[in-house]
Parts: sequence; structure tokens; C-alpha cells
Amino acid sequence: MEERLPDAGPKAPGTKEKTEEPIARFLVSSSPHVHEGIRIRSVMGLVIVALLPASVFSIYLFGLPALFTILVSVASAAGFEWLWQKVVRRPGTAGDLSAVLTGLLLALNLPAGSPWWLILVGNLFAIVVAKQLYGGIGYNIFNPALVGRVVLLVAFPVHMTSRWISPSAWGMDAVTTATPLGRAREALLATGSVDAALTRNEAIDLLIGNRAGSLGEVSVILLLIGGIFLLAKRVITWHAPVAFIGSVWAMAGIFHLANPARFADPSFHVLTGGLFLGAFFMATDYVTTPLAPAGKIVFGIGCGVVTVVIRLFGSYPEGVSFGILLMNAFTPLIDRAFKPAVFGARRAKTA
Amino acid sequence: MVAAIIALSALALVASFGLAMVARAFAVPVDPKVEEIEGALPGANCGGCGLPGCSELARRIAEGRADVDACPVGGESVARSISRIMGVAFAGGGARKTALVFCAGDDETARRRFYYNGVKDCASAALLFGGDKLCGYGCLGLGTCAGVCPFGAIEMSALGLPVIDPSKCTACNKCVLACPKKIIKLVPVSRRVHILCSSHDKGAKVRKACSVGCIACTKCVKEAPEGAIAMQDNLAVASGVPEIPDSVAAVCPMNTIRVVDLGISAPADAAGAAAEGAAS
Amino acid sequence: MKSGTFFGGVHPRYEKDLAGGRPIETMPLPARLVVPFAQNLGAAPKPVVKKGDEVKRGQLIAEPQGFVSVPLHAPTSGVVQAIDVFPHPVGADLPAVVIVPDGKDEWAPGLNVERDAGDLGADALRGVIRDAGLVGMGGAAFPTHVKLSPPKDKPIDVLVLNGAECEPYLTADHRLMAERPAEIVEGASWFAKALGVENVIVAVEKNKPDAIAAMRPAAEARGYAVRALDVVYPQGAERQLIFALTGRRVPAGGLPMDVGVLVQNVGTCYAAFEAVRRNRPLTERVVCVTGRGVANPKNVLARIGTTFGDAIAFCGGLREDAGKIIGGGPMMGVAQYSLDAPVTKGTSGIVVLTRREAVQYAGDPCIRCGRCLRACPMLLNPSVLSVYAERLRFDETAAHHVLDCIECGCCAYVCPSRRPMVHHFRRAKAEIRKKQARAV
Amino acid sequence: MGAGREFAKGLWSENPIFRVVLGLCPTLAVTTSAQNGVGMGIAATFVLLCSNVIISVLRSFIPRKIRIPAYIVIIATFVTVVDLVMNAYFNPLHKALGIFIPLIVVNCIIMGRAEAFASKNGVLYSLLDGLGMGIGFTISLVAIASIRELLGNGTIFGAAVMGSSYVPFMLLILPPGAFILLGTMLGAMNRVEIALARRAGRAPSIRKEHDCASCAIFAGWSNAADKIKALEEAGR
Repeated sequence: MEERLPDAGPKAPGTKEKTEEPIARFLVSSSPHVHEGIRIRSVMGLVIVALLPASVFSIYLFGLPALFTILVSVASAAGFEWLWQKVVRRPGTAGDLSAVLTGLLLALNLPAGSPWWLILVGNLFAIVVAKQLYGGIGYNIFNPALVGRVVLLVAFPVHMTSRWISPSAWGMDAVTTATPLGRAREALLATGSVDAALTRNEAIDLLIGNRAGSLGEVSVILLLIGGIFLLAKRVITWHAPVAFIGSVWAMAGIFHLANPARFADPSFHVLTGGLFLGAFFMATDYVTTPLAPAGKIVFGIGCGVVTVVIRLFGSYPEGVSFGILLMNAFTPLIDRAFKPAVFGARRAKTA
Repeated sequence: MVAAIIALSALALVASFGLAMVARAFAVPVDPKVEEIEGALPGANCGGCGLPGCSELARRIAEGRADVDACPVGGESVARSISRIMGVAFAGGGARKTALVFCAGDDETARRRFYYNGVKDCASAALLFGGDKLCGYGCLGLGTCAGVCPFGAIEMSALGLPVIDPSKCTACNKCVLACPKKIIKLVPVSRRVHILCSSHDKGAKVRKACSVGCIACTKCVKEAPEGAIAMQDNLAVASGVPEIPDSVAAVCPMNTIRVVDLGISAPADAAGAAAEGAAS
Repeated sequence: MKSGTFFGGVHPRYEKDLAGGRPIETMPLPARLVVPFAQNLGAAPKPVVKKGDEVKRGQLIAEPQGFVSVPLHAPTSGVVQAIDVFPHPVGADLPAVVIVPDGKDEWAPGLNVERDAGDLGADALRGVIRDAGLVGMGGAAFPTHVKLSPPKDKPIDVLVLNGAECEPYLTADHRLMAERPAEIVEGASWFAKALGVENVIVAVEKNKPDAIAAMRPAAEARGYAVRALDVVYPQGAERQLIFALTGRRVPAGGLPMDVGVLVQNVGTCYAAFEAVRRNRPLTERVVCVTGRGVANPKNVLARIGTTFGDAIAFCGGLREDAGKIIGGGPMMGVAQYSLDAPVTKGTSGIVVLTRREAVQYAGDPCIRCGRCLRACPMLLNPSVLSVYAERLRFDETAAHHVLDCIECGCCAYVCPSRRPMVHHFRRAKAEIRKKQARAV
Repeated sequence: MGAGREFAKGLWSENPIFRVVLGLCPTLAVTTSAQNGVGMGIAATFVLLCSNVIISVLRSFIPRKIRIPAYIVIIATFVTVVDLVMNAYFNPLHKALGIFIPLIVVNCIIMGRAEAFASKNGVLYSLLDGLGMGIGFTISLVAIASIRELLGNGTIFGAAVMGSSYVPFMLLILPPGAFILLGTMLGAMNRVEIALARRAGRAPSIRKEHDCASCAIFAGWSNAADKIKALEEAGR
């Protein structure tokens, strides 16, 4: 919603009759009367900017299919938002960029070269089912982009888990291959050990993103840069990402120490999958995560634990989305548990 | 097949014996009237009677601690059936009421003194200088009454005044309590002529603020039968008895006094509405 | 030394340079003065004059009702023209007495005489201060003599002179400190004497170096400390100030005296000096008339009862795009709908914002970004509170400590959804108080 | 109310699934194919019809205090009959529906109609009520099941209709899909009801508890849109 200034629009109701002097002259509202100037749009814009390096890199890595995925996803997300608001005749919030961000995030969660209908279905669920049916921005319980991704994962497992294009810039030879996590799982199932898979993945490749995967999970470094940018801009706080990544590392580490042959190195778990994308851009989503810092830490740890459990013992190779979505459901409960203590309440009544 | 019959019969015997024992051991005497009365009440649990819900009212009526016509929503028909259950005579007559907004100052007729920018709620708006209407008594038009109405009987008009649908209004009093300007009152649906203003300001001030406000010209007092309208602190107020004839509306120079057709006076309709409410 | 700051807070654009460099100018008497009776927290005084009466400056025109109430004095000599309802800067229309000055500005007999107050005891000082009609001049207008009479079981050991003036735009206290440091400090010394307090701290935000420089010699001459505070809004709020200076936390629902501290605004100290040494009741105050909607922002010494319109006219009048008149600062002040609102004892400033500058609330849904949580100096959760208030669940707001909200406005200042947070909280507080009153 | 209305109310105004929201356990569980929906619907309709009639006949004979065990016995008897018949003549369907046939005993639609209607009304009306409710239940089940089968499997009643290039939307066959679809359909039905009511000039018969306004989490939300609208208008 744009600012509605008294001089911009027509007169306030009740002043349109021809009167000698205008009666309603001044604006009256409760204090404060000044504002920092930030809007929802500017917050969302910063997050989008933070995602740009990783997005551009994915286009470099996977070529035109990646660009196609991002464009279709962003356009359909914004389109569904606009369409829904037309249908239910609610004032538009499509201008606040939140739908664009959802579309971008969903695109970054998809394999390059996803068919157009897959992207459309994902955004339909993300925007209409997960966001608007719950009441629109501010009211959704689950992260819309992740709902879109999980719906696709459950509904079209073939398209979502086995058609990865290996990085070969600009569509030279789009070989289908598996993600590092997928290969680790295959190796484990085949040989009972993950080592074979690991030798093929140098840590440096994982870090810069020379590997197969969804658009946004490939370059850990660029995602980290984006995350640090958001931290510096004070758009997000460190609590959830650090707790999330830390708990994945710690938990994977414990299992690795217990049985190195069966469980991969903790740094492998930290660097693979969509962990950085999830930790910095989705476990920090305002609407669906706890408010208080302590709550954010609990939320992050919960995400990490679920992620590792799914990766190591579940039937899916990757668990970041499920981890965040599951913890989204606990957000109201966590919020309830970590109410901030009122200044000075310490010495007041105990009730 | 024989086995099935024997098994079922035996089971039935044992079960019924057990039930009989339990029924005797834990018998709680319940006044059957309570259930009957509750059945007769509309069941909307609106709280209009001032009690937590219909079952509580039913209990009180059965115990004689509330009148048979204590339900303001059910109206005469419900009162009649409850009086039948209670075995008392019901005189009838309690006129059906509806809420009515005693202000006609909408966005075209009433002027505002500032641009209000804040919480869209009348009680909140009233915190800032009592609201943005130039008239200190007028409707703020932010729809708090419409929000609290449990029956969806109030809608805000395009010009920012609440419009109460008498066929849906159950006179539950919620809007009356919610209005920070205290301009909603309950009136019998049979009454046709109403003075739609609540301003106690002097005439000159009213004229400046609103084109349909009562300016206390007393023309209506002279036109109406003796005692029907009294001037109270610069405001014409209907006393209710005797009724104001329709002709009085014509003499009001400000068009404050209007013939308002509240539509439903037949009690049959009210009973139908109540029954439908219970069924839905 | 304590932290020098507190939790939360925001850094608004201060805009202090609009009027900060302008020395205090004495405003000529306007054509009429509108003096509202309710100028102090607690019971409003009862009028003792009627229409047509002649009054002298300093003459009693309304007598206090009860302990938490102060007398009201005529701001100049003249005739009582009317007693009627006028807009009042606190945000309501309230009765006021209209005085037409006769231009002579004569003091009532016995007033405006120098007195050697050295031999006044604590009780006599309290009496003088009460009779002069002193209230807290930072904005809350709490009767000063009440603050000076703590119960026996709550001894005061620290007196704080509040010169933080953290509200953006306002520079009235700033100018007063820069121009009248000795008088302020002497006024404070009467407070210290009435309370028997040795430890006096003058607290000034770092963005007023000239005020600090002026206050330092005056304060140190009496052994008072001057503390330069970090520039964070709301540094000047009592609880936050006390914590920043002493590390003591005023309990929720409690008063500064619960932790042995008394906070007095520097303007009040100056008024105390006038009352004690010159026997002048409170009839004028420094008002900062500022903002981009005013032609020439100034700090003016204006009579109580000067209408905003007259004060603004003295400062060159309104600019065309003036959109919002605020009595007080832009963070906590009250927007006025009329230029007829008068300067009262608690009016520290008149800020005129242009239409573009004034925040336009939208009430979009809360996106739970948590910025308000980080900004709230009372460590409340404004996000949750506003959602509850919006849905009229006032019991829940009480459970989430809405009554501890100091209405500083930090939450609304940073809210990207432009939610009218403080308005929600004021509504919730009103409902809760109403319910409490019913329960009693 | 006439006999026609008693029959018709189950189809729309008191449709057991979409209006009264009862019997969700079989609704969510067995609607993976349209055929299952039909089978479940007919089975439930038969039980509903028979139990309604018998209970109506015996209503003055059954003591009020032990009516629940009495109803259970009657309903359980018919469910057993259905179970045996289906097993004998429609064995594949019986296998597909599995435990949900015996579970008709505790289907709240059947208990609900017995308690709320058959125990208070005559045989004819009870029969019509049971028939109407049963058919309404069946239609609703088939509607849900058809959509799930069509989108989730590309078939209806087992016949492929979506073409070979169609990629099945498997989510709808899975349990979460059932919830999502049911919720969406409930919302859509409420919309339709509101529109119908508005056209007819009556109050929409939506239960208070199905309205966002009464939800504990989002209490007052339904007002939010109006508030925003009012704000917009005030600004203009």
C-alpha cells in the first residue's frame, strides 16, 4: 500500500461540500509522528539482492535452463499473487515484492531445467495454498517457497530427485547425474559405506559450487556472502542460521565419530544440500520463524536435528526443507516459551 | 448362527444389567425442564441475556431465577414456548426491539475537523480528541459496531454510517455497549418516527458541523402530541408515549426526524428467523 | 561508571539544528491567552475566577483539588473573557479560561520579589514549590511537590537532572541549559535540599556539547556531576535514564523512588529557581517552535496559554505544506487538529511537520520481522501486543505487559508494515483500565 | 417441513461432509479412487437407511438412558451385514476399503442422524432423511475421489482420461493431498453458499466455527480485509 497523503488524494470525507474554509486541515494520528522510512518492500528487496549472486552463478553454471526456471518461477509467483487478489478483491500486496521473493526462492530450490508446468504447480501451491489461503502476508504458518518445493517433491519425485544436470556451462552436454547427497546415499545402499562417494567430491568443489544440485544450493560461498550482506544490513539476525548450521555440523559429527564408514564427514553435510540456502534465507523468514533471539536458536537447532535425521535415516537424501517446515509448525509454541522479560519486571511482582 | 444369537443375547443381558447398576448408583437428578427450555431457546449462545450461554439461561429459568422472556433474541414466540414448559401464564406483549443508530451524520452531511490516520476502530479513534467528526457526538463511521455484531446485522454504508438490518438484529445490546459515542440505542420495532441525532450542542454549532443535526428549534415539540417529544439539553428526545405521528418528520427543518420503516412487526417472522437461526 | 545507555532504542533523525542554534527569544503578549485548567497529572484545579473578573499576573485562578494537584496562576494581567471548552494539547477538548491581556503585565502584590531562600526548610521549600504550581516540564506534567515528598520507607539518594532531551527536533532544554546553567543548578539545589540528597547528576546527551560545556562549571561549583550520555532515543525516559546512569532498574509498575532516584527536568529546575528565589509562580516556559512546516524555527519564552497559532505566527507562520501540528516532540507528542490549542506547563515544543514528513500509518499485517522487539526499551514484544490489540483481545495484552509500555514510539518508528503500534497500545491500556475500574 | 425437504437437505444445506463436516475418517482415507468412493458411499447409505428406519420404529420402545448402546447394536448389525455381503459379492472393493467398512459402526454421520433425527421423527421422514444424507455423502465422496483419482492418477473409475503425456500429481493420492483438497473444497463451497445466500437475500448458513472470525489463532482475521478496505476508502 502506498502512502496516502491528504494532499495526494481527494479531500477527507466530509469536506467536499463547498465551505468557506477547509475544516479538516491537519493530519491527526497517535504518536510517533515520524518514521524510519522502511517498508516491507525494502526488506524483501534486500533479501532478493542478497540472493542475486547465487542466482547469477547458477545461470552461469547450468546455462539457459536455469535462467528459464528463475524467470518462470518469479513471474508465476507474482502472477498468482496478483490473480488471487483480483479474485478475492483484496487490496493488492503484490507490490511488496514478497511474492517475487517466494518465486525466486522456489526457483533456487528446483533442479535446473525443470519443466514449466512443474514450476507453475509449485508456485500455485506456494502462493495460493500456503500463503493466500492462510490470509496472505503475515499470516502464513509455513514458508511458502518450501511448501511449494515439498509439494513438488512429494507429487513428482522423479522430476525433483533424479534429473539433475551436471554443471556444464551453457548447455554443452546436459548429463543427468546425482547430487552429492544423492550419490552418498546410493553408495551407502550399494556398498554399505559412504567413502566411495566422498572421494569424488572435493570440499573446494562443494564450496564454490562445481556440482550438481538445485539452482540455489550449489555455491556455498555466494550464499554465505548473501547471508553476511543481510546480517550487515540487519535484515536477519545470526541466531537461526548459526544454530541451524552448527547443529547440523555437530550432529553429523557425532554420528561420523561413532561410525565413519556409515556416516559422512560433518563438513560434507554442512556443505552439501540446501543447507546454506535454508539456513540464511528460509530459516530466517520473518513470518514463519520465532521472534525472540532465544526462540530463533531453538528453531535453528530443531531444523538442524530434523535435517540430519532425515538425511541419515530417512528415505529422502535431503532434509533441509522438511526440517524448516516442521519447525515452522512449532513456531507459535516456541514464541510462547520465549517471551521477552519486561524491563524491570525482575524486582516487581512474581506473578 | 446359533452361537451368534447366544453370544449377543448373553452380552446384552450382562451389559444391560451393568447399565442398570450404574444408572442406579450414579443417578443425578436433572430437572427435565432444563433440557426442554434449552431446546426452546435459539441456541446462538450470543450472551445477549447477560449470561454465558443458552444452557445457563435455561438452568436459571428452570430454577425460577430468570423470567420466561429473559432471552432478548427469541422474542415472543420463544417466551411463549418457555412459559408453556414452565407452566406459567405469559402475558405476552414484550415488544420486539432492534438497535438503531441515533446519528444521521454521514460523509456527505457531517463535516470532519482533521484527517484521522490510525487504527480503524471507533474506540481507538475516540482517544484522539474524541474522533475526527466536527460534531463531538457523531458517529465516527469506522464500523466497530459492525465488527462486534454476532448476527451480521450491521453493515457500514458507503457513506460511513452503520446500517442495521432489523430482520437480523436480535437486540443483544453488543453494539450499544461497543459504541464509544453511545449513539446506538434499542428501540421497539413498532416505532416508526425517530429523531436521528445525539448532539447536545447548541444550534449554531450543530449547523456548522452537520447538515442533519438537531438544532433544537422545537418545531417538532409543537407539532407532536403533548409529551411525545421533549427538549433535553438542546436535543429533541422522543419519550415513546405517545407515539410520534409521521407528520412530525415533515416539519423538521434539518431532516433529523425521519420515518424509519423497521419493517417487521409481525411476530411470526421473528419466530421463523429464530428457528432458522437454531437450525443452521 | 555504568553503561551510559540502555536496551533497545532507535536513532531517529534528530533535526536539532533547525532551532538548536537559536537563542531563547521572549515572545510578546498575544491578543488572548487560553489557559486550560487541567495542566497537571492528577486532579485538575478548580476555577476561582469567573467571566469578567480582572486578574493580575501570578494571581491564583484555580485552586488545587487534593494532594496530587497544583494551583494555576494567571499568566498576565487582564480580564477573564470566558470560560469555555478548548482543544487541549493532551488530545481532548477541555475547559479553559480565556484571558485578554491589558498589556500592563502587572504582577499580583507580593510576587516577583527577590528572596533569600537560604533559611527555608524542607517543608517550606515543598510549600513554595507547590504554591508556585510546579509540574514536570518535560511533558508528563507530574506535580513536582509530590515527587519531592517520597514515603519514609523509600529514601531518595540520587537526584538526576534530566537534560537528555532525546526527542528529535526539540531544543528548549538545550537552550535553557546553554543560557541559564547557574539558575538551573540552583533550582536543582533546592530540590536536593528538600530531599536531603547529596548525589546530584546532570545528564545531557552528547549531541549538545555547548550545553554540557555550560552546565559543567555551574554544576561542579556545587559538587554535582555532569554525565554525557549516548545519543539514543529514548535516553531521556525516566527508567532508561536511571538505568543508564546508575544501573538501577525501576520495577515494572513502580516509580523511580522505588530505587531511590528522583528525576527532574532541567526546565522544572529553572522554574523552581524562579519560584524560590524570585517568588514567581509558573506562568511562562521555554517552548521550542520548530519543524520544516514553520518559517523560522525558534526557541521562545512564551506565556502559559499562548495558543499554538500565536506562537507559530511569532515564528514566521506556517509554511504551505504544513501537514501536522504536534504538541511535544515527534516521537511522543500529540498531534493537534487546531491552532487554538494552547501552550501548557507540559508543552516543551510545537513541531510542525510537512505532509511528506509525517508518518502515514497503514496497518498492514505484521510480518513478524522483530524490529520492534529490538527497538523496545522496555523489552516488550510490541509485535504480539499489537496483534492482540488489533483483535480486541485486551486480556492477552495485559498478560503481555502492555501496561508497562511507556509509549515511546520506537516500535512504530521502525515498523515496516507501518502499524499504528502506540495507538493500539493506548486503546488496550484504556480498555484494561476501564475493566479494572469496573472490577473495583 | 415437507418430505421433499427432508430428503433434499442432505444433498446441500446439511450435506454431511461439506456442510456439517462429519465422517471425515472414511472421507479422507478411502477417496483415492472414484470406485472406492462409490462403494463406501453405498455401504454407508445402506447402513444409514436401515438404522434410521429401525431406530425410528423402535424410538418409543428404546429407553432414553440406554439409547446409545441400543443404536450401536442396531448399527453394528447392519454394518456386519454389509461387510459380509461385500466380502461375498464385491471382494476386490471389500479389500480396497479394508477396515473402513467395519468402521462404519462408529461413523458419526450414522450415529448423528440416529440421535438427532431418527429418534425424534417418524419412519417415513427418517427413511427420507437417511436416504438423503446417504446420497449426499456418496456424492461428496465421489466428487472428492474423482478429483483425487483424476489428478493424482490420471484416471476416473480406472479409465485413463488424461492422455499419456500427463504426469500424475501424486500428492493428491497421498493423505496430505486429501486434507488439502477437502479444505479447499470446503472453502469453495462456503464461497458458493455465500454467493447463493446473497442472491436469495438471506444470511449464509455457514457454521460459526467454520468462519475464520472464530478461529482461536486468527481471531478477527476476517475483519482484517474489511478494515483494510475501509482504510483504502478513507484514504481516497
